[in-house]
Amino acid sequence: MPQVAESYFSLAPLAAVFVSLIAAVLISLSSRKPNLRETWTIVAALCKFAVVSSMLPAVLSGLRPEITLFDIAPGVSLALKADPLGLSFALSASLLWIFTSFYSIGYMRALKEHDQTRYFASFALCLSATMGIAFAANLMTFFIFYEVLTISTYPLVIHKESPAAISAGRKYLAFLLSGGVALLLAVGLTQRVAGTLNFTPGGFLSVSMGQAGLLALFSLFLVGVGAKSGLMPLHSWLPTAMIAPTPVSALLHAVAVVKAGVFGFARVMGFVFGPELAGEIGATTLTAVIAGATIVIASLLAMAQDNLKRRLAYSTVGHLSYIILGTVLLAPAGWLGGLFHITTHAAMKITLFFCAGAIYVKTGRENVSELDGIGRQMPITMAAFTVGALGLAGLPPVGGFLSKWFLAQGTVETGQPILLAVLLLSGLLNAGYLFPIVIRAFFKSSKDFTKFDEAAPLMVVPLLFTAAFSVLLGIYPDGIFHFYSLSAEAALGVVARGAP
Amino acid sequence: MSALAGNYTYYITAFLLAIGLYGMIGKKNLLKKLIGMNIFQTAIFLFFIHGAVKPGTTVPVLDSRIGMDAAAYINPLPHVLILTAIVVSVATTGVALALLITIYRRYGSLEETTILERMKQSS
Amino acid sequence: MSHLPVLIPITLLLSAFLIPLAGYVKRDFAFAIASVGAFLAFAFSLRGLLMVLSQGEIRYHLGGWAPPIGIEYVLDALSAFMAAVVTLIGLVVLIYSRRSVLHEVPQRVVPLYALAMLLLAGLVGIIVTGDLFNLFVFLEISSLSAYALMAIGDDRAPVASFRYLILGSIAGSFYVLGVGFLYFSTGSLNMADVAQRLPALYQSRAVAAAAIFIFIALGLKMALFPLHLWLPDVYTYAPSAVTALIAPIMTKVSAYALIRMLLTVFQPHYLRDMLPVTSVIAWLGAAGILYGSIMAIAQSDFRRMLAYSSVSQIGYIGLGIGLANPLGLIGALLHILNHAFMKACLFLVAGSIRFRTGRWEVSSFAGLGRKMPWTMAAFTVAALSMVGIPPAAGFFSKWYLLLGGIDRGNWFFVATILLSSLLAAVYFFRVLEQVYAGRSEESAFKNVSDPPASMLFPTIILGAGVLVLGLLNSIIVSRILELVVAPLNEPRG
Amino acid sequence: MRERLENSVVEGLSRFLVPFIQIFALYVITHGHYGPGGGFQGGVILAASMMLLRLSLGEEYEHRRFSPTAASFVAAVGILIYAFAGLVPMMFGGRFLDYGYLPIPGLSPAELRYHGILIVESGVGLVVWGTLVTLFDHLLGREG
Repeated sequence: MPQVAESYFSLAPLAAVFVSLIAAVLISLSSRKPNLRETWTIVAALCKFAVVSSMLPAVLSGLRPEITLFDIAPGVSLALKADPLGLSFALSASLLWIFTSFYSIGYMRALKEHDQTRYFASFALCLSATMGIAFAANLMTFFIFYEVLTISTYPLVIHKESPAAISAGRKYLAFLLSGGVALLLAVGLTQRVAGTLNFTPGGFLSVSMGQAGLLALFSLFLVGVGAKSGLMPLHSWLPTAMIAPTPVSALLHAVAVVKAGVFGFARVMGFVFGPELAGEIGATTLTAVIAGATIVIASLLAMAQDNLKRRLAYSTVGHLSYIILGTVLLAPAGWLGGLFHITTHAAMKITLFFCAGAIYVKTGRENVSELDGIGRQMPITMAAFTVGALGLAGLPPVGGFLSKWFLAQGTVETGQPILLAVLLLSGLLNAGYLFPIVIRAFFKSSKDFTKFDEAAPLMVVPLLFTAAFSVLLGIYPDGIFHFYSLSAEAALGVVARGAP
Repeated sequence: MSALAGNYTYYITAFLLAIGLYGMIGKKNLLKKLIGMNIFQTAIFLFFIHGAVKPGTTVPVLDSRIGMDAAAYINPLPHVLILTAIVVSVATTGVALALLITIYRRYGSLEETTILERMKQSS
Repeated sequence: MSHLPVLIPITLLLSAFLIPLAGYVKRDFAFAIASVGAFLAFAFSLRGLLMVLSQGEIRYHLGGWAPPIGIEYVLDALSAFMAAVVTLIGLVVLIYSRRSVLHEVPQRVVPLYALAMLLLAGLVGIIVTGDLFNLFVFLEISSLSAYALMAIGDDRAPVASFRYLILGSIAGSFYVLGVGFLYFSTGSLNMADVAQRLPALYQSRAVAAAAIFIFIALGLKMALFPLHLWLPDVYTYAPSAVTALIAPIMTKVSAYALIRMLLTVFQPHYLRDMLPVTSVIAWLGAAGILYGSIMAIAQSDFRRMLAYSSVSQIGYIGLGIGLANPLGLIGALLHILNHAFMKACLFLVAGSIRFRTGRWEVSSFAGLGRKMPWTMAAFTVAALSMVGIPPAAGFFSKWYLLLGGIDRGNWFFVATILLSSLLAAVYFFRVLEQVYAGRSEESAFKNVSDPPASMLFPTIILGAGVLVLGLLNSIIVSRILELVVAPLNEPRG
Repeated sequence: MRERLENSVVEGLSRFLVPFIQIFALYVITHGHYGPGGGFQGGVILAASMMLLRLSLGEEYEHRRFSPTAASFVAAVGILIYAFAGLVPMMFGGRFLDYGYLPIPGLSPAELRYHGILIVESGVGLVVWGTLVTLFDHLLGREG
């Protein structure tokens, strides 16, 4: 049992949030000098990653850097605290932001996109909101950054300013604001029912507050957070938001925004209700059914999509429910698998989106049917794509295998054969919609892809880094950034009601 | 009839209020609305004056014959209040008349229906 | 014996009287005196607020006549807070109005500023007075100057102003009638004195009639839902500087008077338990929220849309008052402050757009995001706050109202509050889409840019104020508003 | 209405009546504080006499004697008299509008209140007089 963690005052979490906030201001001010503007993004990404990783040793040794700013409402304060769960999410988001910044510079310049200042500024704003979500110490702070993230992603979704983009923006807002409203009601009810909003591992609600009421409260949370984490009925905004530029889909719709939803779900399940209480009031079965259905249906839908990005979007919807599935299993292994999948899925999915972007920039092609023989022209990109595809299907060398392995172990320990079947079936389905692309790229020939012609290095290098990172997660999971031990400690903290 | 004897003015006030309210809302001509407003306000003055009356008393101006006995004079406060209310009513009517003149100069009529038509045409 | 309570209205009245004289000498003196007067009034009310927070309420009776005979002015937590809000918004809008008034109604500058100061004096008088009839006098002063101010606008303004005059004088007369009933049953006009004498008379029908008349009158002046008919036309056709001055504060002062009646005159126990007045207000408020938002969605004219959104935001305040529990009322009071800032900022943006492009239709806002960046940035912050996105101020008043609604256990109110933020999102994001992602075909806006500094700076201050208010709202709530809602915590006995 | 009314009877009568009306108006103003009347009523009578002249002797002639700008100037001065009658006691230790503290030497507080009302009544008289004449000029005047 790790000793009870005590928190100590540290400015680091606040710094993590403020770094990209200041960068957003600097970016919008230096709109006339593109090179200076780009350096702000990269500098901010590096500083943020440095700040976040500076907290790593402390958190691993059981300490919790914390800062309480001021009372945002009587009895509720704006407080940030870095615990293993928050840190692993922040670490993966900030690490991938570095790659995404390089990638998006290459992407935006290759396509000579308009309004790049607004693009980079809102990107930085989104990242500061993501950090806020990761380090939120209570439901109110979480909700504030949650809504800021919704709003700061909106300009990116409507970046093209075409009628299609605007209607995608409307759909995006309709879903996420309604989710936000449901979450607001849930937070309000929790404040009145429990009197406090602070996250405590193992949950602070108790069954004495009425079984039916708690289930209703849980379903409100489910709707509120589910909208962002793409649970089946509330997922349809994600494919339409693919109209945004690819780096946006890569980082936000695969890593930051949707992961914020799932991260929120983990917070609610583990730190508001607590797994045991959730089990008692029947919340776990409710979620398991929805998540299981989402995985299977999303994977089936993914197969039917010809557009590459829409296919990846549906695959994201499916994989998010893996993480939700993890939080539903009462075994530490289940939680470990779910939490670890946050990082592995982020790495793999961002690689696939980067490949999709590179293909689009280089050949202007978006649909899977037009990708015959692309492997000859862009072998490196397609190699990285293959790595990502292997990982998503859950095959050994890549990280995806490990998280699926722990999830499967979790289902076995808690004795839920149906979920095990769902996991295995979805592995096959993933292979079903990803491998044809790989086969089409390498084994089919076509006349227009003959000579070697890769995208710009600014795009291909980040591509390789993320692929390598996914493989690193697979082979040596507790590698440089100890993602494995972070997830393990978070899982133990929640399930065994031990250290926060 | 005894109920009516003591407070017939309240019935008249209520009646005048009804007329005034009808005038303001029912009538289409703006000037008639203004007249309705004045009737409405006069009804309220009547209500206050009636409240101040004590049977068998005189005007609240100090009179050596009656002396300082307050019961001999009627209650002066409602009268003072109504003096201010009258000033307010006159001022409101003054502003309303000024508005009506500008409306008449611009639209050539005080009938609400024709004004609304001319407004639609001009917009 | 501090003169503060009376100094606030006097400085405004005095500058209102000096302006016509100075206006003859030189037209620009009018603006100078107006802003000095508004600034002094704000300084006094701020000082009053600080003194009230440290030493408790300040009572001041006029002309040496001690209450309950004399007219008494009271500065307590509620009135000092309101006075500070009204004078601050008045000051900021006045600074903004200089260029906008010169642009729109150049030949009416001197009377406009004299009337504006009279309006502010009337509103601050309502806030500060502790005498029921004196409140009527100030109510009429502010209404009369508002009728005249609104009539200065374009051709349709006099018609709208006349309709408001008729409805306003109905409200004024109902209020006097209500005060008459109260006076004839309790024998006193001083609010504190009436409050002591009322409990014995709770059974009498006259007191019930008084309560109903007064609440109808204040409901009408506050433009609470069914009685809001005058508001849209007036806000649309008055000059933009006048609307920016009237929209944020005038209806709020009537809401303040409603709260004063609820808390001080008729004890909450009477209005909540014996007469269903508060629940009627709550239901009207909730209906107003939905009606206002839906009507706002249907508008194409930007000012009309803001006018209907005002109706729905006043519905929030009505709902907060109607809930009559501590959290609900805190929500209402905080929303008075937040909405004053948000609505002032929105109307200043509307005025700046008119100043630059002279157009009102939302469809003509295409491409303004690039041409008027700072104005549109302030607009975005205010719009997001109206939709209720944290950390802007609008979210927190919704938060308290939500908690109040949950405390009351009325799920329709809770649903209305939440649904309305979605409705508000519809009509505000439609404008944001047009501004930032709209295609501007006609070249009419070639030389459009941000308005001059004297107009831009107040807009930015209000926009930033909305954010700062959001972050600091718990200081305002715990230091000021909690004192105000203390009487609500008494047991229902 | 605006030109001179070429009718000797009306002109003669109004020339004869106006002085008496104005003296009566002053009487009403000064005796307002303990008898019926007062600043408001006196001011109205004063303004009525001005209107009678404007109606009977025509606008141009009257405007030279009492022009509209003079009317609003009088109104402004009147209201300032009233305001300062309220403010001055504040400077001498009293409350707003507390005439007992007016710095007029040789008068007891009771007498001061007595005369204080007179100052206020004369201020109000001027205001009403100026305002009503301005109102009359604008309502019937040429400019919109």
